[in-house]
Amino acid sequence: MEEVLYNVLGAIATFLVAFVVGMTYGGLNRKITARVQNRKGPPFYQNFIDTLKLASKKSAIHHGVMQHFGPAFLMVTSVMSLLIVPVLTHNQWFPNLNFHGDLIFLLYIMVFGPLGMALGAGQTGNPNSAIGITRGLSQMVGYEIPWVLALVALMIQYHTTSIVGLMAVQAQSGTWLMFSSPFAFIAAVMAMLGMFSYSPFDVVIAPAEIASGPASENGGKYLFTMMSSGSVFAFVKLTLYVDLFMGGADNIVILLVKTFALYMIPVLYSLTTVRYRTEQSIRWFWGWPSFFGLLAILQAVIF
Amino acid sequence: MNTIYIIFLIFLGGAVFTYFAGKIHKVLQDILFLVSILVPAYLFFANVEIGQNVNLTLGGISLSWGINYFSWLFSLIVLGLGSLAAIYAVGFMKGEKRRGYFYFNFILSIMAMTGILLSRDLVSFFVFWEIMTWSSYLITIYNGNKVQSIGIKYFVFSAIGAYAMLMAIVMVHHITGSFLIGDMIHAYPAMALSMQIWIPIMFLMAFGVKAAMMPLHVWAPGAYSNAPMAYTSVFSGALSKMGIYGMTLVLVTMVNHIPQGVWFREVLAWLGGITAVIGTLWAIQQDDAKKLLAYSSVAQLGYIITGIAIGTELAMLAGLFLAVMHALFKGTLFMVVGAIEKQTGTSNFTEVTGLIRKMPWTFLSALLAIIALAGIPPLGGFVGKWMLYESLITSNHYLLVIVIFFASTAAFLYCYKFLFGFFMGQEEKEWAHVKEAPAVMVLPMLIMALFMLVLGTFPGIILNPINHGLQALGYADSYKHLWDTSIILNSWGNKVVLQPILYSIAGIFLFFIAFLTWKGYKNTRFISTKDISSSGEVPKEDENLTFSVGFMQPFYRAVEPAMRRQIDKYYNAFADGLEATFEFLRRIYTGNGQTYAIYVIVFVVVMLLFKDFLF
Amino acid sequence: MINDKNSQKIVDIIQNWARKHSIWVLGYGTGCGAIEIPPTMTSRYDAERLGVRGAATPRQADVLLITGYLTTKTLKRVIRVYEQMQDPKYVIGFGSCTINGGMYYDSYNTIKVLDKYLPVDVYINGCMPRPEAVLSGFGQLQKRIAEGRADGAKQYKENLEWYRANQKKIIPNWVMPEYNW
Amino acid sequence: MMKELKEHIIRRVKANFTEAEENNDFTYDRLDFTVKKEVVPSLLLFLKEEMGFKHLSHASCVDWLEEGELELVFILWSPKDKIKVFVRTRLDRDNPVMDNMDNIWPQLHTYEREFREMFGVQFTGLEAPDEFILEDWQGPPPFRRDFDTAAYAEKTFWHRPGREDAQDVRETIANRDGEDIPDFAKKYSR
Repeated sequence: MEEVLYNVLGAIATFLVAFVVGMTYGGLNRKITARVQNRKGPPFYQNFIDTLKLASKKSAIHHGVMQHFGPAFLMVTSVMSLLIVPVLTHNQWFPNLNFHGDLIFLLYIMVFGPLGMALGAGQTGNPNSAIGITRGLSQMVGYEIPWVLALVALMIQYHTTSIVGLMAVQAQSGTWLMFSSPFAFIAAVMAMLGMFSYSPFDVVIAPAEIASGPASENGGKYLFTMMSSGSVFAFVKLTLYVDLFMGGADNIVILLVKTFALYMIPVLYSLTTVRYRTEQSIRWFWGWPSFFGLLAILQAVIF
Repeated sequence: MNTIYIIFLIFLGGAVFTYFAGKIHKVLQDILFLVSILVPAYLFFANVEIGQNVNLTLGGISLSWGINYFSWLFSLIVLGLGSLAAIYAVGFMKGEKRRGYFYFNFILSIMAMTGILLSRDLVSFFVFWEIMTWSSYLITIYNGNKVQSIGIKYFVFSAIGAYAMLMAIVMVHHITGSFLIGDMIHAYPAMALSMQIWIPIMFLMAFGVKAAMMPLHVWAPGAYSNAPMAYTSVFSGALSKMGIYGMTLVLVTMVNHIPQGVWFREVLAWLGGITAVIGTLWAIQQDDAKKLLAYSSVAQLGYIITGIAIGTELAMLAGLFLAVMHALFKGTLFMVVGAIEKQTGTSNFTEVTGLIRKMPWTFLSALLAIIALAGIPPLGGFVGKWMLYESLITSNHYLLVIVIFFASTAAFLYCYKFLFGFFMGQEEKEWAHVKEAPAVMVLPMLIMALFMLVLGTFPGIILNPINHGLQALGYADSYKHLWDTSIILNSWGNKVVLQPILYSIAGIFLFFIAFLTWKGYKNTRFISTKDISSSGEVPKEDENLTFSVGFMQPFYRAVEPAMRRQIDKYYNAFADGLEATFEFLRRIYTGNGQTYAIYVIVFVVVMLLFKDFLF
Repeated sequence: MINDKNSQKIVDIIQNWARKHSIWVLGYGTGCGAIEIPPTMTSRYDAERLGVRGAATPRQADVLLITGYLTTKTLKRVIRVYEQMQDPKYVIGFGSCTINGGMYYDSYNTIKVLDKYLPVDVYINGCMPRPEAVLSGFGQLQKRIAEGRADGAKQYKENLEWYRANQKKIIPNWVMPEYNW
Repeated sequence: MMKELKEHIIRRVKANFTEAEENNDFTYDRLDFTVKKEVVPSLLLFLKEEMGFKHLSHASCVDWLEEGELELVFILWSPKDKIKVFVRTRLDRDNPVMDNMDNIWPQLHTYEREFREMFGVQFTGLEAPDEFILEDWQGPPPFRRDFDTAAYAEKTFWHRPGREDAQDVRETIANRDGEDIPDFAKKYSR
């Protein structure tokens, strides 16, 4: 019983850290985008104000039970994957489920939320939502290929399918996996561009085209939950990459430095590119990223 | 008298009485139908002892019937799903024509599948196999549509399989002089190499047809979608598993004993993987729910074939667990389509939209089944998928992992399409009258959905009989080192503990649902699907804005080059080239059982006469 | 605790602060005024530093920015969009046309006084108003929000009959869903 | 060259449509024909099929209030000869009825709907919904010159008081808020 309580409290603490970091990163993204465009930009805490405002909306509408539950599905994905991704290497601060952190489980729990959310968006009856979702699902099939190639390469090279196991490999050898398995790292980072769905892979949201797609009928508390979930999930993804390829982090400062450095890749790439069509982005993912993924597997087999 | 005889007597007598009872009263017919499925099922699980054989001699051929742990596992699928589907069928067939015909063949095919599992000799195995083919063919052409294109295709492929099996049986008999399966297994390691290779190939062809393996899957989409949905859930859920059953037996008892067996396994595993990809890509494109599910069945059977073809302990566990799961979720999904078709009269996504508020229980079971199909935790599909991936990775099939993973990721597309097409979208006036299906139809679906939910956290319930079955086939005990009641492990020692996952997911989900509901409860309002933000326009009552035509177009545009060739075309070209032969075949396959039986007998006689010359 | 009067006041202050600094704008670009929005949003004037940002759909938006004249036909859509927005919601009338008809004062098909049909919080004068004026308008709106005076939605709800009568005078064949808050 | 071409066209048209009145006063590539309204469809068809005027550039309606007539103008263009032809016809203003011609050029359909809504010209056999641009319009056709738009607007819409005196807004605001009017603005004040 005590252990359960300890875990629950740890999970809440982890969630709060992830929320704050994710929100701040989102705000910094807006700030950096603004500075690159020679604007002053919003303050870095703008995303907190936005979520607070959304939470303090007085009214809300929904088109049925699935739309009502949709953001909760998303939250399940974010928090569950947060629970199984180790936040820090020596994990006294954030106890959670991460000793069971299995990569294949992670891959599948990542789909739980989007599918529930997609059903919610489908129930609104808004055609824009459904269009956005078909684009999103199609694009997901695109970037999962290099991502899985990279992960399978790591798994067969180091004979473990758990995140903790891969971190232990790095701790033992003292080399980060991004150096010992460079091709897997390249493929995974290219897949990460798709996962963050910033430009040029922002065809799902496309505000000017399909009115923000899946979220087009959500406002107030629903949008608040979605935005929070998105921030937490961004943190999870970055932490996962740090754990897999950069040897994890001993304390929170190192974690912030590493995740921020990684976060700059999709942010800066998005500033230089314009939106791809869905099939273009799918083909992009099945081109060079998958090629690097295959190289990674080749490397894993040979060495 | 032995229980096995009683079971078969009830099946046969029930089939005949049910057929004629329709003349007296419809309700009597329903009751007889249920009795003749449920009572044998009960007797089977209550009274048939595992490991005990019944021997009898019929016309000089000694037959043997009995059951071991492995076939008991499959009888769980056949009789469990069969019973639920029978209950469903009573609701489904209400007010339909030719109920006697349907019930008769339904009972016969359940009996045939039970018989296959009980057979310990090749003759009764073959006879039951043919009864199964025959009765399923008759149900496939039940509504009289497309008999030429679909029925004939199914029958031609089944016949190819049947002849292959018959040839193998004749070869075996020629060598061993006995029809008993046990004798065949004993004699196999000592056979000549060509026999050692040809007999498994022949058997695998026969089983591959029923398991809808590439390139023998061509018949499946048509036959699955053309049969009444009450039967298709059995057709896809249980009947295809007979192919898996046979394949597993062949692989374990024969192929394992020869050095070339590795190649068999590799080829089969890749065929399974390719089947999964092709089935998935075709399923995404379908606008008809039945076709979509049929192609999806082909794809799912591909995973199962890959699992059993890899053949490590974990892979076998994965394949057989997926087989059980497939029976559950595909049975449910076909029942869902049947319920929708019954209530609305169509199964096309472009016609029906927005049923979620009209058929909530159907939606719930469809949702759970789809989550299980997609392999998303915390439902049972995830356990099977996890074990399959882990077994592929630990046995170094790294490219096959990618292929399988691609198929199962792309499967999300059709999963979403299925749910969206029927239940989501704008509510139309045309379907305002639609009501929830009757309880007889909803209950079986919900029971299976609940079972999938339980299996997601406690897969040990099914892994235990699978383990027993595998032990009966000579595998080592895998309890505790590959699975526990709610833990799954791989051979590298990585594990997933399922209970905390379920509790965390449930906890997080309930917390946020409570948050979303409690926050601003008074100011949260339900609005209709016509009240959407579409540039200030108000959609009219008869205006349906749902996006359902060309639904997965962006994905299809990306994979178009790979889709241009379809295997059907090769077969058609082949058929055109050999039109004369096929014309001949068509004349033979009149759909009349007698002609077929005569042909089989002639074939057997010819084979026996020329056996020395042929082999 | 929340029902307590003083803590409600504090909550109000915090919420109004958030609303003030996060204004998501749904631009209803009917008239020529829409051309002034890009310069307001982009590098030169950068409205995003005030928290002003575009919204894609009425469900997500806080401010309905009506840029320019409204014909009887577009008025219907504007009312619809306004009613789909979530409370609290604000309306900015942008340009002379929304104030008194502007150059369309004698047009047979454009409305002259927007606040007869929707509760307008801030008018921005000009034909067209320059981005500076637009930013000043947003500043005024922020001031009103902070003071808690921007309660257009409440006003609309309380005087719904009056607004409906006015709207239905212009739109005789009213086939829109009723506003039932 | 152009002159010969024009004469050739006039000759051909006059041979078939004797009542057509031509106007050849233009120095550039333009010809005018004025015909009775019954002849318009056949003349348009003739020009399109026989003379190569494949393209309908424009169609418009003119309200001749003083003469009690509405004039329809069709502008055709020949891509081969690079010349345009105006076909004019006059309708009775009180009862403007015309034959439907959208089978000659499909795009005429749109023009006809506009004429019907804005000028009240009725096209017999035109199959289209009543509403085109105006929704719920109940007044007279608004493009007719006897339609007093100011009076209609006065009657239908509210007007904000204050614009009658034509005063500068800046002054009013400055007076109200007690601000100083800047010098550069003063010279514009009335």
